[in-house]
Amino acid sequence: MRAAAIPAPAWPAMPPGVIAVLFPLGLLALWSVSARFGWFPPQILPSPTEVGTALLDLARNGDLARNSGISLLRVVEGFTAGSFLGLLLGIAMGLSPKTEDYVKPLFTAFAQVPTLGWIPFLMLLVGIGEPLKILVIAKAAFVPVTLNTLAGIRAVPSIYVEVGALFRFSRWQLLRKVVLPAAIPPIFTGLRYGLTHAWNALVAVELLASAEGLGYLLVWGRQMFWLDTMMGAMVIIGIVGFTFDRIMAVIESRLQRWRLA
Amino acid sequence: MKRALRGTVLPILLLAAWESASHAHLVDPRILPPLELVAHTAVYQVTDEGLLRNLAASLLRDMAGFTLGTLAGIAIGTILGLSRIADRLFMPSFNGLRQIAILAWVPLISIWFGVGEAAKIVFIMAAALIPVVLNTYEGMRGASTQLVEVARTLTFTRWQLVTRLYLPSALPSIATGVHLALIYAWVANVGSEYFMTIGPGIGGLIIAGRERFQMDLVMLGILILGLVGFLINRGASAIEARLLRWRPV
Amino acid sequence: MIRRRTLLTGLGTALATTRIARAEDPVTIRFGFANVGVDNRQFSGGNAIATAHAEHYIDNELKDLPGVKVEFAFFKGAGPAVNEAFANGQLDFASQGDLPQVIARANGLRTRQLAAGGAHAPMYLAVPPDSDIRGIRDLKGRKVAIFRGTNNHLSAVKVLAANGLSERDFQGINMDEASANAALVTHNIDAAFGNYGVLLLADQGLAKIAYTTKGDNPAFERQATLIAADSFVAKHPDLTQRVVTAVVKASYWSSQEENREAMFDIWARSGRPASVYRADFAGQALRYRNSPLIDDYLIEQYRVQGLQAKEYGLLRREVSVDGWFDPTFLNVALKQLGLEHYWTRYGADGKPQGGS
Amino acid sequence: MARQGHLQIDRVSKQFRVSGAPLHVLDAVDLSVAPGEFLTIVGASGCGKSTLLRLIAGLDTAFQGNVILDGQRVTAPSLDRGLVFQEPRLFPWLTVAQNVALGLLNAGLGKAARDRAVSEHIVLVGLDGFQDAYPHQLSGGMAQRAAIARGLVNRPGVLLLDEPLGALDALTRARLQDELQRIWAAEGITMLLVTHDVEEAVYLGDRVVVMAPRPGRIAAVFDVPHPRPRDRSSPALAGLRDQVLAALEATTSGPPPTGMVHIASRPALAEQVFLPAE
Repeated sequence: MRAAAIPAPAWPAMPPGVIAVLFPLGLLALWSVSARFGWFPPQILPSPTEVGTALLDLARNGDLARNSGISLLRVVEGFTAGSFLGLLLGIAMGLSPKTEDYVKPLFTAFAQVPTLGWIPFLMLLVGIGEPLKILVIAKAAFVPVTLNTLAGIRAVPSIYVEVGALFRFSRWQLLRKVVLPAAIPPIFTGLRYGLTHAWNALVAVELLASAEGLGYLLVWGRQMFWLDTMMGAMVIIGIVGFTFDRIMAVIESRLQRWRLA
Repeated sequence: MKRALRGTVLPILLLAAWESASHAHLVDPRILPPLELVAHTAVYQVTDEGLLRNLAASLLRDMAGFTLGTLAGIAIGTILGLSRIADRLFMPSFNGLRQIAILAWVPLISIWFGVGEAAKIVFIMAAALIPVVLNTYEGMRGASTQLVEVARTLTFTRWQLVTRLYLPSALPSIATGVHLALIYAWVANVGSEYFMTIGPGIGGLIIAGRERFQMDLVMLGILILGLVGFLINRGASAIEARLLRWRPV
Repeated sequence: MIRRRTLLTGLGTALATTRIARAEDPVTIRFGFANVGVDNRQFSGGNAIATAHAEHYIDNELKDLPGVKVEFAFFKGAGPAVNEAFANGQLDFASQGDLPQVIARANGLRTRQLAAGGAHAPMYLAVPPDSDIRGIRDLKGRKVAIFRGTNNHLSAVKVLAANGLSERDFQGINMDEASANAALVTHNIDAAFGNYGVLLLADQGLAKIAYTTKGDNPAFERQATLIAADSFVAKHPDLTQRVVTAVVKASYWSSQEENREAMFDIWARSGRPASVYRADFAGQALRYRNSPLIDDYLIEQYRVQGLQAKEYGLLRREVSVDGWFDPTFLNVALKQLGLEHYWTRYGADGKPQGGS
Repeated sequence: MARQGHLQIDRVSKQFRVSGAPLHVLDAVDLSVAPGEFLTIVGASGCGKSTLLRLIAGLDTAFQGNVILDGQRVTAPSLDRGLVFQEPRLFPWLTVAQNVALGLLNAGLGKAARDRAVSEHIVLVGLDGFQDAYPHQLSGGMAQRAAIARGLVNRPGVLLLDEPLGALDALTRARLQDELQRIWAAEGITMLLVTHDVEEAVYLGDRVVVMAPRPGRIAAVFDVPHPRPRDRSSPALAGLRDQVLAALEATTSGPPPTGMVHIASRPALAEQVFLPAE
């Protein structure tokens, strides 16, 4: 239930979209003013125009498209691999408590260490090439997808399973007709987390060891003291993250609607 | 008992394979150091290299950033959750900003806050802040209108409404946020040790292990990371259960 | 206020409850090195400023001022990290290489160069022992580590250009020295550009040197200087003078051939064996390498570096060397110590000049 | 606190807008409640009886007409008017005693006086021994007792009860009805009880107000002259109950809402009708 907020003074009638941009616009204005009057040295805070120009430059000379493309490809590959394995393991554990008994402790131990912790280990193991990036991203997606798939399958209401048993569904029929459809929304939640984690992991691994990609653009900007490039890269990372999240949220709400229906 | 035994099968097999591969020199022992070497490194690090001091430094920094981030997060989440104006004005921006992968802030924060502990703590704080704001916000918005009516008939003041109704009713949600914040802060702490200036800490230990090509050191670091993460998680769950004992189970 | 601090660092510092700027004495001089020893040892090596630190020249010079302390910081992130610290007002002095300094100036950081400290330094290309890379031209299409934004970077770019290559011709990977060394040993990369640090690997037989700027065009050499924050110099000219004097004294000691081995031993406190420095300095006079002079050669080098950095896309705008160098403190020190004619001045063309 | 509790409802009307069209929830309601009176209100759902209570409580101020308590116009909630809801609405994170104490938060009492008042009222509602229980540990009836204690702890002049016993099982309900009656007698306050249970209304009330829906208005008022303690099964009460029930049925079975119903339903019940006093 939504609480009526504490009685708020009437806000001038403005669409929420307009109100939402007031703050960023104000911040931008403050930032411009600060740059104009040099409140902060430009080595600490470049002006918004500089950041804009840097972004434009990156877009124009192709660096932006190239680096974003590389990052996106890595995420897609790593996420696909990681979530596929996560789905398999999650389903296996969800359907067979025995499998869970065998695998879960090792999995938990593996999941307990943050992705960031595994990166140096994997660097020594597989080097700093493309396999490292894919592995790290896959690991990041793998854990939440596995856990949510497992939880989703376990949470299938037993009454549905009983209905299936009543009609003498085979194991396969039970899985296809009852368990999986009922578990799809939580599984999708896992995929959504997985994608967010994968994106974060991409930035981590590109910061640590890469010669290209959006994370690398950040490092490069930092070392060359191009704060404008750096902040531009942050903006792009945010936009991509936001887009991922939106897409997944839309699909998720579709699935939820279907579940309610 | 039987189930617990099953759980040990895979880890034991894995370790056995590791140990034999390492001893049979199937794999470069620099990549898979024998387990006794890892154990030895652990003992040596504790006794001679001040591992515990490193760990304490990491934890102290973690706690500082976590505490600041959590307090700020609760305050911000409360304001956003209770004031419609603040919600409309700031929430969309907050939602946009939080999409920037947290590690992407590292360079900017290092430049803004310089070398030393301050930048690291700010970074950890930012990581802890996000889940707390979101969950506090959700919790505030989820407060029961029915209880708000009760509060009105009892002529609660605004402050009483916040402290006696909104905050407690958001508590389960806030607890979830704080729990997440603990986990995120720990990850961010490792990140800060990786990407910001060198200082004592477990992340620094892992990086040093990689640079010196000492897998045993890297593995020791990973072990500690996992262990601390596990303990933090356990501790948070225990505190949560204690704070929320009024909830029906 | 003793130190210029930005609002943000002020906040950050307050958060960390570290030092809080006080209104009057005592002064802490914060001195940074764009370099750190092996395993994060708090020692540097390879130039006279490292000698000054390790042998306490600066502390000694300030001995009679009980309120004045020196703190040294060693930056794993090398030049770029030093620049960040200057931007934050967290450093007063530093030993820094040419490209970071050019970058700093191009971005309007307010620092000035007070003396040379590690000019004429060579740069190396290290490859695994079994590598088929014999020279710069073989790098085409390979995976090569460069620590971007450092003076190795600019030197590498120039060497590449001289061989008809650019960074786009191979897969350049940005790595600090320690990472590059680890990657080289594990064959994760095919080659690494670096300074004397890579000699350590060669020393251990883990790599070989496929190319060095030594004996090649002196224009490829790496330069480094002692720099100071303008604000500090303006506020404490007396202390600045003492620091420069200390560095000149250390340069003098470090330029005497009879101290060569002793000096390498001092630098070995950084964890890099003396043999590494011995190899780095082999065949070169100490007086050449450890000269503190700001001569026409040095100024010309920085001018050219600025132009070339722009040309190779490392800078966004033109820079001019005007006002970068401030030899006044150096000249006072040289006069005080009677060393005006000890080191050879080189002209813009790289040729020795007559006495000043 | 001077306890008077003389409540006057003076031509109170209220409209909602339901998808653009105005809906008359209350239409010119006039009612006067004497100090110390136990007034019960029955009505079909949607007749506005709960809304009326909310207006009296001061939870809702957007209406026409006046609600006057002891000469003062009601504009906001006040501790003079306690309200007990259909659901207990206890704060789940507080114990019974703490929940009751919420009522005294702004009463300006010292801690000792507050503690005393809380324990007195816990005893009053028969929850002695459950001071430290959390709401989720209570049965429905016990939770409602706690809510009543919270409504009473300020010793309000008027206690408004919005179907507080509606969700309880028959046995608990009967027991709480007696409890309410006992408390009312002991405290001597004015009580307004909204209910959909005619038997309850007749058993407890000095007067029973029957409300009609669309627009919400008073259809009839019955006096219950029977002395207390009353006997639930007495034929006299049963007879009155049937009359109230008939009046109630007339409010819903009649033709749909027009101004006509308002007038038409009254004459039929003329002999029992007491027009609102004054």
